[in-house]
This record gives sequence, C-alpha cells and structure tokens, in this order.
Amino acid sequence: MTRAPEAPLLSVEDLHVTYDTPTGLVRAVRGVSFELGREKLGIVGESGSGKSQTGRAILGLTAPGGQVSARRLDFEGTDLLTANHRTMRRIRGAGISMIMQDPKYSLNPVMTVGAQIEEAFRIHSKASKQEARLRTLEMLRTVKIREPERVYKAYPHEVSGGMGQRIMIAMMMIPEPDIIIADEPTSALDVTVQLQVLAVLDDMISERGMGLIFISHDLNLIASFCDRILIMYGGKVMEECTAADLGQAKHPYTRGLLNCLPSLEGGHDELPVLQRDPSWLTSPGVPE
Amino acid sequence: MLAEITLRNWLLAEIPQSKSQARCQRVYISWLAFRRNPVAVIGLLIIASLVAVAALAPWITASDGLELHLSERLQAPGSEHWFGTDELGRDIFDRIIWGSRITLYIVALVSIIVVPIGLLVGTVAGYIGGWVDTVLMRLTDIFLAFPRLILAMALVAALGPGLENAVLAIALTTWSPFARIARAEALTIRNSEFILAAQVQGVSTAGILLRHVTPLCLSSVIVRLTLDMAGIILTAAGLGFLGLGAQPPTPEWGAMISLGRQYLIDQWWVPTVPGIAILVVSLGFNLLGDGLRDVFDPKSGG
Amino acid sequence: MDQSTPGDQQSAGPGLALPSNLLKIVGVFASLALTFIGLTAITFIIGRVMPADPVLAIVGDRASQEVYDQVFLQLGLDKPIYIQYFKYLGQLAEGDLGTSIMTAQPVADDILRFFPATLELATVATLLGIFVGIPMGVVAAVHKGRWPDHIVRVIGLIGYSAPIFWLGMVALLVFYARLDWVAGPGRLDVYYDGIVEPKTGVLMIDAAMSGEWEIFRNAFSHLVLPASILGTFALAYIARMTRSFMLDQLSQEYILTARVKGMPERNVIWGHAFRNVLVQLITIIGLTYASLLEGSVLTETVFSWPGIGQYITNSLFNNDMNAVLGGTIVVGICFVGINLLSDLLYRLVDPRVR
Amino acid sequence: MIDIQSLDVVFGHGRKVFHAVRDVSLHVEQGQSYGLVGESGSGKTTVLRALAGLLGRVARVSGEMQVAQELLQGQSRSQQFRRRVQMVFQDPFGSLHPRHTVDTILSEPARVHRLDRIEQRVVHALEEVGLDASFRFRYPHQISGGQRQRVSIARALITDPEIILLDEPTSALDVSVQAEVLNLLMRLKREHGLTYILVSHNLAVIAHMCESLSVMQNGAVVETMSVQQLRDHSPAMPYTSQLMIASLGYDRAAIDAFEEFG
Repeated sequence: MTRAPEAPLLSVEDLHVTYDTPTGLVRAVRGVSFELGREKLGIVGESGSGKSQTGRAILGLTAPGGQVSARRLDFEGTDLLTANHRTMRRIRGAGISMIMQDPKYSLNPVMTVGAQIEEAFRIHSKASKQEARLRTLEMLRTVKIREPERVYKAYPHEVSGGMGQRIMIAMMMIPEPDIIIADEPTSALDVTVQLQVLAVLDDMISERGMGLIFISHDLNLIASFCDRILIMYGGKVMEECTAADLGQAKHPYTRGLLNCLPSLEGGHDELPVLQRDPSWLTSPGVPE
Repeated sequence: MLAEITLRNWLLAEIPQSKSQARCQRVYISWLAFRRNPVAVIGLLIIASLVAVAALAPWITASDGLELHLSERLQAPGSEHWFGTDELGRDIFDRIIWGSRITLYIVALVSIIVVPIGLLVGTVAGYIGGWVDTVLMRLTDIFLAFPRLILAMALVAALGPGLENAVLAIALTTWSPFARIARAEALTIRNSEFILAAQVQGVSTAGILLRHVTPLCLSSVIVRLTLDMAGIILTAAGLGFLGLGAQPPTPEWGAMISLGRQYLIDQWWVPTVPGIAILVVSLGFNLLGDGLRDVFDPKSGG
Repeated sequence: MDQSTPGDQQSAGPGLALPSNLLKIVGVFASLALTFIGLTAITFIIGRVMPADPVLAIVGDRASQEVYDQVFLQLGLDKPIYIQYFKYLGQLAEGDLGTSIMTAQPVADDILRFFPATLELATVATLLGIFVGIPMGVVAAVHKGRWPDHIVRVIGLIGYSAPIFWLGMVALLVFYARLDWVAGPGRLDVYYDGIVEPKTGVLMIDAAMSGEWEIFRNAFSHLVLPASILGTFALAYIARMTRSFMLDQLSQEYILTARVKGMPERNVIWGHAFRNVLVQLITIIGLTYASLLEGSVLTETVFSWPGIGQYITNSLFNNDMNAVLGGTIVVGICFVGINLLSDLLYRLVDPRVR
Repeated sequence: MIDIQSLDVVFGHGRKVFHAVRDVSLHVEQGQSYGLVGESGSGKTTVLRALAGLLGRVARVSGEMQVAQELLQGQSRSQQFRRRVQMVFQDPFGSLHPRHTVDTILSEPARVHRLDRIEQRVVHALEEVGLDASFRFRYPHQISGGQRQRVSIARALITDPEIILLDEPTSALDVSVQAEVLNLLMRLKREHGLTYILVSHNLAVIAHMCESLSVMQNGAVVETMSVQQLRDHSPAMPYTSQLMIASLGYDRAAIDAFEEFG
C-alpha cells in the first residue's frame, strides 16, 4: 500500500465545526487533524460522529449557522479558511470535488445527464460545446456506462441508482480534481452494485494519482477499500491506523465496533456490546 | 412566582409522568416556538382582539349601529364620533364593532361546514384509494375548477341575496381545497410503516382513519383554514359590496363600503374605515396562518 | 423497500413510450369532459331546479296563464329532468346560451362583446404578476430572513389581505381624483368612443392596428389603474409561491452538487434552482390567470370596466338568469381551459411526468 | 408453523404490471428463525407483507398460506391471527406514529384485542425490551433510533404473539445499536419461544440470527439452505456465492468476475 508522499495535498489541523442552535451550541467536529496525500483515506464513524461535517467543512459548504475554525486548512498551498469566493469556486470542482450519498437527490431532476456533466467541465475550462460533449461521452465510457449516447440524453429519474452514482463520478471527475471526497457514496446501493461502482472509482483514482477521502459507516467496506483509516466518534478522531493494521487497533471504541459486527462464520452467541466511555471525548489519543 | 416556576418545570420536565402531561408539554413547546415568531403573535393579537370586541360589543358601543340620526349625517371623525357618521347619521365606530360579529359568524359557519367535509372526503379518498378515490376526487375537481366568486353570485342569484345564502355559496366553493390537502396527506401517511403496524395490530379501517390518519392531516388543514379565512372574509365582503350578501341595514363591512362609495371624494371616511377593518382582520388571519405554518412545518419536527 | 421497485423495471430510458403518453392525454381529456358535465350540471341546477318557479322568473308575475303555459312548454318543464338536462347540453353545444332579457340579444353575442375587455384586464394584470412577482419571490428566498425578504413579505401580505374593490376605490380617489395621474373609470374617454373599429375587441390592439396612437395612449391611461390593482393580487400570490418553491429547491441536495462543481452562486440560483421552480410555477400562473378572469368582477364594478364581470353583475340585478348562467358557464370554461393548458404545458416541461 | 405454497404477487395492470413474487414456497418450524435474504427488488419484503395480509388494496396475491393450522384467506386476517402474528418494521422513524406517546402506541394493540390489565402489560413490555418507565409518556421524536426500535419490539410483544415477522429490523441503525437489538431479539425468542421470519439484505445478520434461509432474486427463491452451508461458504447457486463474496468486503479482483443475474 502507498504512503502519503512528503508534500500532502491537504492538511487539516485542529478543525472545529460548531452550530449555534436554540437549544445551545452543538460541537459537531472538535479538533480533527489529518493529512491527505495521493491515497485512499477512510473516515469511519457512526451517525453523529462528525464525519460528514468534516468533509463539508473542507469544501466550505457547511450549512448556514455553522462556524468553522481550524489551526490549518491547507490545500496545495491555499488556505481554505481565508480564501475568497472566487478562489473557493476555482478550487471546488477543479481542485476538490465531492460525491454524495444518493444520486436520486444529488442530480438536478430537470436537466439531462449530459448537460449536467458538460456544465461541470465548462465551468473550469474554455472548451467549446462540441468539445465538452465529446469529453462527456468519453467520461461516461470511462465510468463503464454501456450506452453513453443514450444516457447522455437521459434524465436522472430514468437511470438506476448504480448508474446514477457512476454519472456522479463522471461529473465530479471531469474537471480533473486532485481530491475527491466521497460521502457514503454507495450506501443507497445493493452490495454487488456497490462494489462495481467502487471499482470504477478505485481505478480512476489510481490511474490519475488522486487523493480520496472516503466517508462511511461501514467498517468492513472501509477496511477493505482504503489505505488508511480515521475512526471518529463524537466529533473527534479516536484512532488512526493503516487498513492492514485495523485488526490490531487499540482504542476500545474501535475494538468495540469491530467486535459488535455479526459475521458469516460466527455462531448464534450474544454479540459483545459497545460500552461508551465519556472520557474518550476529553482525553486525546488512545487510552492506555 | 413560585407557582409559575413549578408550572414551567412541569411543562418542560424531561420525563413526563402521565399522558395529559405529555400532551400539555407538546402544546407548550409548540407555543414556545410560536411565541418566538413576532409576525404570528401580531396575527394572534389581531384575531384575539376581534373576538374580544365582538364579545364585548354591547359594552363598547353607545348604540346598536342601526339608529338613525339624520341631523348628524356624514360627520367627520372627532371626539363625538371616533370614525364619523354615515349618510344616515349612524355612528361608524359602532357599526364596525357590531360588524365584527357578522365577520366572525361568517368565518365560523364556513369553517364548521367546510372542515369536516373536506377532512372526510380527503382522508377516505386518500387512504382507501382505488375507485373510491377516483370518484371523490373527480367530484372535488369539479368544485375546484369552479370560479368561486361567480358561482357564489349565481347561487345567490337563484336563492336570493342574504347572509346565509352567501355563507352557503362560499362554503360550497371552499371545501374542495381542504379535501385535496387531506388527501395528499393521507396518501403519504397510508404508505408509512406506522399505518402498516396498525394494520398488523388489527386496528379497523375506521380506527386507522380516525386515530392515525386524521390527527396528522389536521395541522395542515388548520394552517390552510387560517390562511383561507382571509379569502373567505374577502369573498363575503365582495358579495356584500355587490349587494348580494348581508342586506342593509346590517352593518356588514363590505355592504358598508358599497353604500359609502358615493361619498368617497368628499366624506372619505365613510367607505375607508370599513375597508381598513377588512384589511386588518384578513391581515390578522394571514399573519396567524403564516406563523402556524412555521410552527407546524413537518420539517421542523414535533 | 421492495414495493417501490415497479418504477425501476421501466427505467429503460427515453425510448418509445408513446402509447402510455397517449393514454395520459386521453385521461386528461376524459377528466376534462367529466368536469364540464359537472359544471353544466351545477349551472343547470342553479338555473332550472333551484328557483321556486323558473317560468315565473322569466315571464314575471303579471303574465297571463296562457303566456305562462306557453313558456312552461317551451322550457320543456313537462319532461323528465334528465331530458331537460340533455336538451340544455344540446343547446350549449350549439353555442346557444339563450336570450338576454336585459339586452334582448343572444347571451352568446353579448358575451363576445364584453369578454375582450376582461381578457385585456386580466392578461395585463397577470403579466404584471409574472414579471414583478417572480423576481421578488426569488430575491426573497435567496435573502431569507433579511430585509429584502421582509419587504416582499409585507407587500405580499397586503396584496393578499386588502379587499380589492376597496383598494380600487382608494386608488381612484388618490391617483385620478386628487393627483390626476391617470384616466378615470371606463375603458376610454367618452369623446374617443366608437372611433376605432373593434377588430379584436382588445382596445389597445385595435387602436395600434389602426394607427390611432392618441386613443392608444388614452386606453392605456385607463387600463393602468385597474390592471395594477388586479395585478397586486397576482403579484402577491406569485411572489409568495415563488419564494416558498425556491426555498424548497435551495435546500435540495442537487444545489449542493452545483456548488461543489464550483458554480457561481448566480448560476446556482437561476440555472439550477429556478429551472425546477419554473416547472412548478406553470401551474401557479395558470391558476392566477384563471382566478383573475373571475376576480375581475369586483374590479370591473369599481372601475366601470365593461367586461364580463360587470355584465354578470348587472344581469343579476335585472333577474336576467340566462345571462348570469351564460356568463358563469363561459368563465367556468375559461377556468377549466386554462387549467388544462397549464397541466399540458407542465407535462411538456417536466421530464418526470413527460 | 408457517407454510407458504407457490405464492405469487402481482402489482399493477396492463403495461405497468410488475410480478413482485413468483412461485415462492417456504416452510418454517415452530421456534425457528427463518431468514429471507436478497437485494432490493428481490421480493423479500413483499413475501412478508403478503403473509401479514398487508397487500389487500394494491396487489393480486395467489397461492396457499397456512399459519399454525389456520388457512389464510386472501389478504384479510382473523383477529386471532392478528394477535398471534406481529411485525417489526425497518424504519424506526416511520414505524411509530409521530403524534402518539409510547404509552398510546403500546396500549393500542391491547385495546384492539380487548386484553385486560393494559397498564401492567405496557410497563412489562417496556421492561422486557430494556426501557424503564420514564419512556412511557414520551413521543417518538424525543427518543433515539435504537430506543424507537425497542418500542416497536415492545409493541409486537404486547399481545403475547407466537410469531414475529422482522422486516430489516436493524438496517437503519448504527452497528453498535444493531448488536444490542439483535441480542434483544435473540433473548426474547429464547424466553418466549417465538418463531421469527427475518428479512434482511445483510447476510451476516441472517447468518447470526437464523437456522435456515432462502435467497431471493427477482421475486423468486434462488436457493434454500441451512445456515451451516452459509458458514462453510458452500452455497450451491452462483448467485448466492456472488452475493456472499460481495458481502465480505471490497476485493478489486473479484469484482471483474461479477456476473449479471436476471
């Protein structure tokens, strides 16, 4: 497995996302730090762990009412926290892109698939309409869509979930970003389709030497798909390890998550239940 | 002071001890959300004052609004007559106050007719579906496709002018949107798992409609009703203005505008005051409806 | 859920799906026919069944028994009620709406004369609503909770809450009687009457066609006030609906997708969110236009605008039932027709129901 | 205990006809947990709903179904069946009425079946699913997803049923909560001698909970087998093996060998 090279694409240091709600401050992300190179980084956690908020904060797309702060949020030498709108727009799409959970909602229902992919391309290049069309069709072939001409003219509701997610991948890859953030990209799909879509994503990332942040609740999937894993709980990173070493994870939360999964081979015995410890949120690192 | 604190604690307790406490808590929490919305509170105040004024009319007014004082015709607003007098010397302030009763009467009567019919037709159509749905919705569409004011006019033409006929005509043209709303809600509700769960328990269709479906339709129906109140008031006033609603000398606001119309240029207050009264009351209902919608918004939960 | 899969089975794409489309259109027309039958049934009931004595309503109470009997037979009141209804339908199909007592002319001819004035008024008002209301609604949604939103909300609420006839009166008082900025009631000043040949019935078009620019200006000056008053209502409604549709769309996930692509915010709003809103607005605009056609009754009365609303009102006071019901049917048909048109247009524009 | 013979379910008419279940037969012994596994659209949930008599309005159902010697007629069910057979649904947000308190939700089945001592039953059912009395008067939106699913299970227990149909009971839950709910279901089955049919897309959950299972695809049963075969990784049909490989995690090389079944 590859390791992050000397100069990381993205460095995040002490990232916080806080929401001011009528019932008080909600600290969705509290002090997350990591670096991303040309590798597949998995962020795994249960609901409310702050994993999705981390992804959105990087792109500057935190929902209204949310406050983002960090000691460092750097993408290839640009400080994302102080960047102006124009710089951010240039980075979104062409620098960092994102694939969301369900193509049923994340594609515009009244625009054709082709128009939406083309648009993503033309925002960041001066290409002609004709050239954009050719690139789009080529991209549809790259994500292994069999009849690109037909799909080009189709509307989102006319394609299946798996195909919708390939379209999302094509759309987000076409401006050739350096980093893709994939937020539960296959959770709405059946297992076999899920793996086929991931294979497409995997191939493109290794070919182009990009960085991937893969956000998921599925520990098994992340462990088998990514190079490196961050385990998040309550807005904090509990543990960081390489995928290969997950079996030797030390943090009781990680161990608990691993143990409570039913397995094909296991018996009908009681599953070990995860016992949460409030001190995980106050003390840094793996407790002794 | 102490009692207030304990009541508040009881209403906000983490762990409700009884069903009634849980219900009160839900109402109270909605009220807290409602109270934060200044627009809605203004609306509520307007409607509350309307009701108060209508209830206290005999004590607020000096006359019954019908007495003629031909010597005091068309007097300008002043300390004697706050809103002036009309062409027959009647005190406009008193007439406005008594007219509030008519407005409330119209609104209440229309609601009593319209809401149960709309709810019944809508929930039955939406929940049962199939040909029942088709038949009921065709019927609803026919009424929905009708020009409201003109149908009311034609009806009044056939039945003769008068307040009751105007109410009937308005009700006949108002129930259909409620059926539509209730049906739309029932359609989404009927596929939810808690309805399946009730079916699995063996709850009868009537029980499901009454205890499970209707309570969930109610909030959007109430919001729509509040917003529609303004439309009902305006239509009634319009009929009154055309001379097809309440008949003189009834102090109905629309009819008052109609009668005062010829004095607009020189005695502007005669038609203007009832106009403002209509504007304020329908504004009140619109504000309240907007506020209620914010509170009941399904996206905000609760 | 497993049950939701029937749709997936047909996700074959934009292929040849004509028969099912045809079926849908047939369905639309079938429901249209049903609505029409309902509409006529109601006017029939109002006109022939509900009055205590329809004959008396026509001949008046001083007519002799002979005249009475003659009219009784003429109306076919001796026949069963459903036959009477079919006869009524037959007459309608021939465009026969009966004769007006007031004008002593066929009701259909009267309506043809009065209708263009209403059409002119309602069309201008709707256009006002569209071109002012939609941008207002979009701006309000984009600036939700800030001052542009509040201003739009206040304008919308007042447009919604004010009795239109009263607003018209006050406007006449201020802008015509006091300030003299616009012309008064009616469609034209008296001395311009009858100069232009009524080709379309829409005065401004007729005047423009015959090059009478002075008359055009005068007609415009008469139209401004009633159209603005009526337009206030349209504007309020359209702005309010646009705002709420827009807010709904802006919270959708595809908006996030567009932002992730690096799209300028203006394009996100107009290129993505508004496209979806436009689809929904078609229905709203249709509804507004239809309701203005009938809502003009009150405005026409205030502004002495010789349109169909005024025609119906006057007939009503003269007990001219044929004219009232004829007018009601015509407005009803326009209502249904406009709704049908917006429905078809919606099907054409929205790929999901195409 | 449960016997289904050549069940067919068809939705819609004419061109829009959709054959959701084709010729499905299965047999469940008393006290057994039986798994139905498949991808979305495989018809597994529809089988469960047909058995529970929930398809009356929308579908044509044919075939023979028998539950505890009671032959089921069409999609209507006797009150006795309703008492004996209960169901737990997938969505912990959607399966509880948003305007009813936990108390109302739990007492409704008791009232419908005219049971006595309703209050004790409610409190007891809450205890059984590991919730204390403080939950009794709360609304669903005031409690967590796992707690809601416990309330759903408590509702199913109120009438002392013999059979519980479980429709993806843990797929909307976090894995740590899933473990708790699965443990709860196992314990209740032991203590009450319940019979389960468990529908899931997750092979591991089925393997953990059930003794035998049927694999479904496109409305038909592909293969019926014992859980031992699953543990040994020795299914007979290629579709099942592919499903099994896929559920083991991401393996780039294996994916190229995936076939389209259909």
